[in-house]
Amino acid sequence: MIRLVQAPFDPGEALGEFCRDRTETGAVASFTGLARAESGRTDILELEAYPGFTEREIARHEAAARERFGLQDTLILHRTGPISPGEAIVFVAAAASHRRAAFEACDFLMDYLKSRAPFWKKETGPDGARWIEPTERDQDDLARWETQ
Amino acid sequence: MIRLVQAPFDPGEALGEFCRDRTETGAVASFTGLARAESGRTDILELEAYPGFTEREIARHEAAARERFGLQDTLILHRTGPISPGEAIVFVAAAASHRRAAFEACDFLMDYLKSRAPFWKKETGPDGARWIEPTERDQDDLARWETQ
Amino acid sequence: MLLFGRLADLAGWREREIPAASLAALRGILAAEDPALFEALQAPAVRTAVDQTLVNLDVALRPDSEVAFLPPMSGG
Amino acid sequence: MLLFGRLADLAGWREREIPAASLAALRGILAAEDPALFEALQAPAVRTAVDQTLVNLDVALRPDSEVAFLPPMSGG
Repeated sequence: MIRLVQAPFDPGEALGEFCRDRTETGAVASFTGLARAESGRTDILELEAYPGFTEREIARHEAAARERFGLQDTLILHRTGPISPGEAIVFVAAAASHRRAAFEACDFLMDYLKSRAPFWKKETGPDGARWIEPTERDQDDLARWETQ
Repeated sequence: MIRLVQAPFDPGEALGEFCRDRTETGAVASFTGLARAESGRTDILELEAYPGFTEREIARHEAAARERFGLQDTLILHRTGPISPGEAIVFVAAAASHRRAAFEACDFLMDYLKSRAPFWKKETGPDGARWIEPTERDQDDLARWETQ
Repeated sequence: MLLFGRLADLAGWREREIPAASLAALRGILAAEDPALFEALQAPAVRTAVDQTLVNLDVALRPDSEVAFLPPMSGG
Repeated sequence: MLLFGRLADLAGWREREIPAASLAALRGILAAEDPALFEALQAPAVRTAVDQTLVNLDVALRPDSEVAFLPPMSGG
């Protein structure tokens, strides 16, 4: 499931709910992306989505991940709007019967979210605002999944 | 930090606390291992540790992981005693500035916990009790880190 | 028509109604009105969605079609 | 002396005081008393810790030394 959220959320609460009443899961991997202050260089991060389109594109990749890694369940929470340092931007969880599948699925979904999911990210600090685009490292991370 | 815990714990609460007030972290990966009912074949899991020795051995590997992956922080919670299906057995979290390091550290620590950490695990079901030892897959998983 | 990310900053707006019979016609109108925006929309990294579906070629537009121009994406 | 996991099940006890001047002497006492346990302790997969430190060879023991025999470990 993918949910865009506008208010700050607690990644712990998301993980707690995701793990609840799972008697046949075995493995839950999660990833939480937190906004960094970068030693005062970033005051605020602003995340823009294309409501409707963004959820549908992400749901497609969630379905691909479930199939590829044989997952039992996935959850993606993603903030939109202004985000302060220390707040969670994204939370991804994957449930599987074996830990390798759960780890790889989280890793795969994060690489996708970083470089291909319909979000636009603007950092504002003392030096002004700039739009963040995927780094070369993000592109390399994503490419790992294509050659396998 | 490594903590052995005897009562059921909420992995969500652990993640929530671990993420709190991190303004320079960026990435938190976590893994939660849950006890499986295995369709009625397992009623109870029993985890034995060697108090003192177990914590010290795990702390040594935590320190190795922090150094190897350049981590900011790690947390390991591990149950001991009887555990019912659906309860968390283990929770591992790693904080880093980049997601790759956080994922790999969790993966590394879990492979170690599965095959080398001083725990002894007994499964009791309708067919009686048996001691669980690392599988061939667990050994292969662990070997990945030695060849790198 | 919708603009996202740096394209909206460049144009100074995010959303407008523009009557056009096709994507190509819409680009023609923008080229006359705001050459800098037109140029930015031509970049290969900018994707185009019509009615929330990505398109690669020119397509016809209906009066209620929603056209969105999407600069390089980055979440997480 | 401490036994863990399946070794404790095999012996029927987890903890006992056994006077012995060295690990080798301790093994000798166990061999006489419980050959099945002695045999199990000889398996290469069983690790030995003296005062919570893993040891590979014979070592001398003090009166208050803690000796633990550790079968293959598995957590998580």
